[in-house]
Amino acid sequence: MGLKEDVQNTLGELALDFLECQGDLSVTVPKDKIVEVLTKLRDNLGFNFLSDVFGVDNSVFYEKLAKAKAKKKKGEEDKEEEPQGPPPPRFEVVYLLLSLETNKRLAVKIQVPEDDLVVDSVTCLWKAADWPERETFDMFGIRFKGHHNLKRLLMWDEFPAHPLRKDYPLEGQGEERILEYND
Amino acid sequence: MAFQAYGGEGWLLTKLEQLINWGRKRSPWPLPYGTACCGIEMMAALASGYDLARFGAERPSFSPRQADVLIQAGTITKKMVPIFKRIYDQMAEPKWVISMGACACSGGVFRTYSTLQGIDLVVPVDVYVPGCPPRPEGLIYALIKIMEKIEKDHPLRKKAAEIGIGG
Amino acid sequence: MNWVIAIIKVVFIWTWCLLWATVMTWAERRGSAMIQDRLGPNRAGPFGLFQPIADGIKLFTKEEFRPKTARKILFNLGPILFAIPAFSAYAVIPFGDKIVIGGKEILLQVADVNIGFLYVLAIGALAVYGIVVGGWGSNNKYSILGGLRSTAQLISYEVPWGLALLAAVFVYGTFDLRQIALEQTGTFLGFLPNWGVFKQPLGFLIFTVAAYAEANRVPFDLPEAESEIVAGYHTEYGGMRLGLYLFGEYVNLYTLSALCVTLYFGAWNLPYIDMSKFLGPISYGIASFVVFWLKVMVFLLSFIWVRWTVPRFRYDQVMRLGWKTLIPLALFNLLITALFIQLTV
Amino acid sequence: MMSGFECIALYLAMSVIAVLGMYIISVLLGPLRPKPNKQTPYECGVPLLDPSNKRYDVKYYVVGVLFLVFDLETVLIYPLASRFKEFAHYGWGAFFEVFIFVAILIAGLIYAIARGAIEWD
Amino acid sequence: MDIYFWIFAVIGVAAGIFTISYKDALPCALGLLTVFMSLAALYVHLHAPLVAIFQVAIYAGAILILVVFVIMLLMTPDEDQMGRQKNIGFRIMGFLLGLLMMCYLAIGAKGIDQLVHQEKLPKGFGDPHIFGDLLFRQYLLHFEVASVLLLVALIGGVYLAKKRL
Amino acid sequence: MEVRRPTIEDWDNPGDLVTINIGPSHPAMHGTLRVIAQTDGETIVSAEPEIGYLHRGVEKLGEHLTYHQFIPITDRLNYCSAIANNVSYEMAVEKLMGIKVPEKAQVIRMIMMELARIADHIVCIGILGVDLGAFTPFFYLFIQREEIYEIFEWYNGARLTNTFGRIGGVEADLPEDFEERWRKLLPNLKKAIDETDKLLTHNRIWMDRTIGVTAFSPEDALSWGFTGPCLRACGVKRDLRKDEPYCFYDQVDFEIPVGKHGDVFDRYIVRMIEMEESIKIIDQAIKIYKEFPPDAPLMAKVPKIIKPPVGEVYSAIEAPNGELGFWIKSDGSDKPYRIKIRPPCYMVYQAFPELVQGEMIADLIACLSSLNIIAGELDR
Repeated sequence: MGLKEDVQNTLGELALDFLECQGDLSVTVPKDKIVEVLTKLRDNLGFNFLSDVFGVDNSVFYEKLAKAKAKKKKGEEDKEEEPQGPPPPRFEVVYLLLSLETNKRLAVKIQVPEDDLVVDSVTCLWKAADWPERETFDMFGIRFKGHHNLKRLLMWDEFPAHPLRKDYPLEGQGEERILEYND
Repeated sequence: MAFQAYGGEGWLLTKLEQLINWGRKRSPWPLPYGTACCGIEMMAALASGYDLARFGAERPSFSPRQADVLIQAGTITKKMVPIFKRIYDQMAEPKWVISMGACACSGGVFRTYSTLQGIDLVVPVDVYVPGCPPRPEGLIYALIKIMEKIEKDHPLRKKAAEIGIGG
Repeated sequence: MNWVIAIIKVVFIWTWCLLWATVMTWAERRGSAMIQDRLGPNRAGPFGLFQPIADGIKLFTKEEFRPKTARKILFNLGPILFAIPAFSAYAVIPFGDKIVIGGKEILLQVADVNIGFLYVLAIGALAVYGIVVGGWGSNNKYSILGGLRSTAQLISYEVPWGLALLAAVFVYGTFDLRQIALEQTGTFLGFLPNWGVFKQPLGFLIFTVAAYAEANRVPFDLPEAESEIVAGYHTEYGGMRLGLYLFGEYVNLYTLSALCVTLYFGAWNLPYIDMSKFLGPISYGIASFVVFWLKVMVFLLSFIWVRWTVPRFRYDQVMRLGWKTLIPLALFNLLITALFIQLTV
Repeated sequence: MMSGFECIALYLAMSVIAVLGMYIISVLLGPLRPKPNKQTPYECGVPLLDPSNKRYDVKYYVVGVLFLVFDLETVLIYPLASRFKEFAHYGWGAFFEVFIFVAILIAGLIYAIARGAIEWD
Repeated sequence: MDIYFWIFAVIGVAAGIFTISYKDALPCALGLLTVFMSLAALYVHLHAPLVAIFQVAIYAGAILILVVFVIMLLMTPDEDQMGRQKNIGFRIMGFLLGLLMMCYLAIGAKGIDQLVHQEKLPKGFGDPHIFGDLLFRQYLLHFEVASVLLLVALIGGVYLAKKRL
Repeated sequence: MEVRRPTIEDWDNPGDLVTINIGPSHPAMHGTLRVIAQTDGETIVSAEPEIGYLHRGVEKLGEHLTYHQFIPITDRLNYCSAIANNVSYEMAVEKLMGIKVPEKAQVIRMIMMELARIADHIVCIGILGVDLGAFTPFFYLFIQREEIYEIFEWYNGARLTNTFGRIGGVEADLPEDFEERWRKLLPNLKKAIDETDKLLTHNRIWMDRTIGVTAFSPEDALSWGFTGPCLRACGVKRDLRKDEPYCFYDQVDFEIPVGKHGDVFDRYIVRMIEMEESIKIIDQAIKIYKEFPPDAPLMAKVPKIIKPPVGEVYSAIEAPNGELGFWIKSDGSDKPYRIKIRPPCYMVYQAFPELVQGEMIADLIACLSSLNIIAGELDR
């Protein structure tokens, strides 16, 4: 009885996709059902501890992957993962869950398309989501509906960009914090 | 005419200036502005093993009015710049700045969107201490350098020039 | 002739107080270093003895500016109002018995007045103004908060302080500090030195605690609690204005220690030994002076020792200690003293 | 003969002169380079959030009232205290006088404590 | 030694005028402090050191501190700059009341000059011991009543403040 | 212990509240933290922490550096215990690549991490003392901390930012006289801890200042995502060294101290006991270490250029401050696609408004110091 089956059973069709890597399980769920999913996981599977919430910008990832694949398997036909239809959503929000009883960890992911950057806040389930959500907003521009105090956390309020997006250069675009006075 | 002596190269004046410089040299109260890793090394320098207090740099004063040497230990981010600048501005004259650590000197390894690439972009720096982080000995050496610099100062002559007498 | 002697005494004891206040800053730094396994300042002069001088020169030549938002009159007056009472409180406290030079008896005390005791009390009460005015005049939140805290603390501890001293007056029956000192010769109950501390143990305890609070020393240093309100009421002060505050505090310490020695530790009297019996008039004068000074030193060192040993109180704890513990204790001490005197006479 | 009070006056005058002297010397010696930024109030480096001359807690005021009462009491007993030893010879009158006086104030103190005048939270 | 009188009288009066004329409230309180101190000096000059000390300890050391507290606590930023009451009626009334007070003082002080100009003061004049004697013998009731008064003051103060607490 | 939590509605006239800005350049704010507190007299009505003053873009930087190059950057996260950061990151990469680290290297890591834990707790307790006005323990403890740093320095040349270990193991064996050095340090370290204990723990003022101050319930703590000593002080017995053992923690015998009320005193005590437990762990680890032959391998077989397969892993260890986790997403290239660091004190610090509400200004300082907020890992 693996964790995967438990999660599958609990979530039913809410679990869209599973990814297993070196024993770490992550499950992708629909974006607008995230609060429901997390509530179910917390109440039924005992994932009572929210480790972290953060975003990932996948815009470059799929390109790189496709390139690598194209290089590797020249001519060979892919079964499913051939890019077809609309491109996958740009952003991902990952919720790291932990069960204090069984010490099992689970990553829950939602896909956030660039044209709809609003996600339901999970601060109602865990207060711990407070700052991580703010940071995700700060770094990726993903808005969390229902968050009580959604403003920039790490950068200053007037900062124009979202620095962890892949299209933002490492050395910045020359933003300077406006000095509030002149010497 | 009486001011001539005040502004001139009098023996008394030089001795007085030496006295003032000695006082300033022996009592450089630091304003520890430790933001990151270097702050921990600065604490180590203030603690027993290295004991910055030997040089009179005891009584770290966080009020900029009371401090003489601003020890900037650690990264200054762009978010911090106005605050740091204001703290420096609020320090009473005479004041000196030690830039401790690679981050403070040049931004260090953090060549990123949010890090200021060296505090000398916003405030004048007297002594740079390289290292990531520098050892406490580095800070002590910087303090000694500051002392040497103080010794070369001409406080009374400057004051005289300021109020418009003498040279 | 009298004028000359008076002026010499005034100048001497004034500079003496200031000198020891200065030396105290050195002793505090070196003492703290000793306690903390460090060396402490040792570059300025031998053993860093000139460190206070260097600090003084530095402070004198530091920029004296006033923040724009500060209230001009109050900001400038603050340090002066703090320093003057601190510097002038010593006027009535003796610093030795008497010295006979050329058949002329000179009391080792600036002013021997019959209300000397109350003078110290009254002048001590005035130190509050310097802090309030400085803190309020700086117009800075830390300063105002520090000033308010400090004022509340100082006036709260003035009550137990005054009450403890009152009990001592019950015992000695005079306000004349010299008279009080003279009463502490001989022995008490046959074997103890006839010192105030044995007659007023509780009073001494209350006095000491309140003295720490009056001097703004750890554990009562929260008016300038460095980690909370930066530097308290003197946050905005630099240069000699700050120097006056710092100096004033150390002079206060000297005065408080001297008062404590005079009241509770037999002033210049040594236990069981009457120095005047076997010493010449001049050497007796000097000996009494030295004994008194040494006793004061012990107290000053205890101030340093305590400072580097205990953490500081929180504000409400200070108030609670003052009003709920010290004042009831002091009142109790007063009644017990009165009862004891009533029963013994 | 110089009376004690004249000595005190001399001492006071010395303090006043010395303090003022220190002050003036310091103002004369130090450099003075005021700048707009330097003269802003210190607020940990950030601009003022709200003005500092606001109303502060009324509890400090209560301490002031209590202090006034107790200070007055102390001062009132002082003249009596110096004569207490002599009065004690004549019987218990002086003791009871002090006792009643102090007892009334203890009652006041108990009232103040009970009402939470010096509670800080 | 009338020079003392004149020095402190002038200081006192000047500080008094400063007190009633300056705009900001806290410097006014300091002016009042100066008045108290010069009054104390005058008491010393009148061979009443105990009264002088009481003047400093009670008026300057306790009452004025309360006044300063009240100024600090109750003065909002606007009032700080507002200045004095502009109403002319109050001014006239204040002036009249002041005049009345002066008259009363003048009547009360009628016999004082004889006392001061006595060649020989009574023995032990101004001595704390005499004061204690008087307090114990003649004014015993007043002394005890004072304690009750203080109690009332304390309860009143706590009560008034407690309303806000 | 009743916990008062008055809110802003309890104040009849919010206009009388005084806003006090504490930090960033403030003695108790470690240089980079800032709290805007609304106070009524001495009582805090609300406190709002503002962070980001040391945000150096570490996560963004990680996407532009190779896996090896990122190790020195992890030093600068929690600079009080850099080794724990290094190891945590290395373990995450090793997990991603499926590398098994030689056992001897694991023991060395363990010894070094526990030394780093002691050093970290020393800083925390020393600063807590300084912020509460007790200066002397700081100096006593820092002398011993210097000694620990000497061991680090003598192992790999750096005092603070060690860049300890490599992906797949450690680069060097412990020097021969390591045990000797440790035995020499041990009595002094124990004495310093003991003296701190004597100076503080049963000091009446210290107890008054810390007991019951900013008490926190375990439910709240878990909801806020507390880990490490702050969580254990609340009474939750959770320690990754026991719960998800890594290295040789399942083979050594040590206790996990837990508090009761989650107040400042409990956090202090938990850290004090943890230092002693760390000493115990090091003693046992040295025993395990000695069982290995001197020429036992220290590095697993790791390619020169690390190119982990596509995937994402999360790996966490018990850093001195709590659960320090690295979530790494790889796209198959030599640079990580995304590195997310889960710093322990980030989660702890976000509960700060709730912790200090209704307490006094002095308690705010005590609470902040006891949480051991390290700006480097807080802001990244």
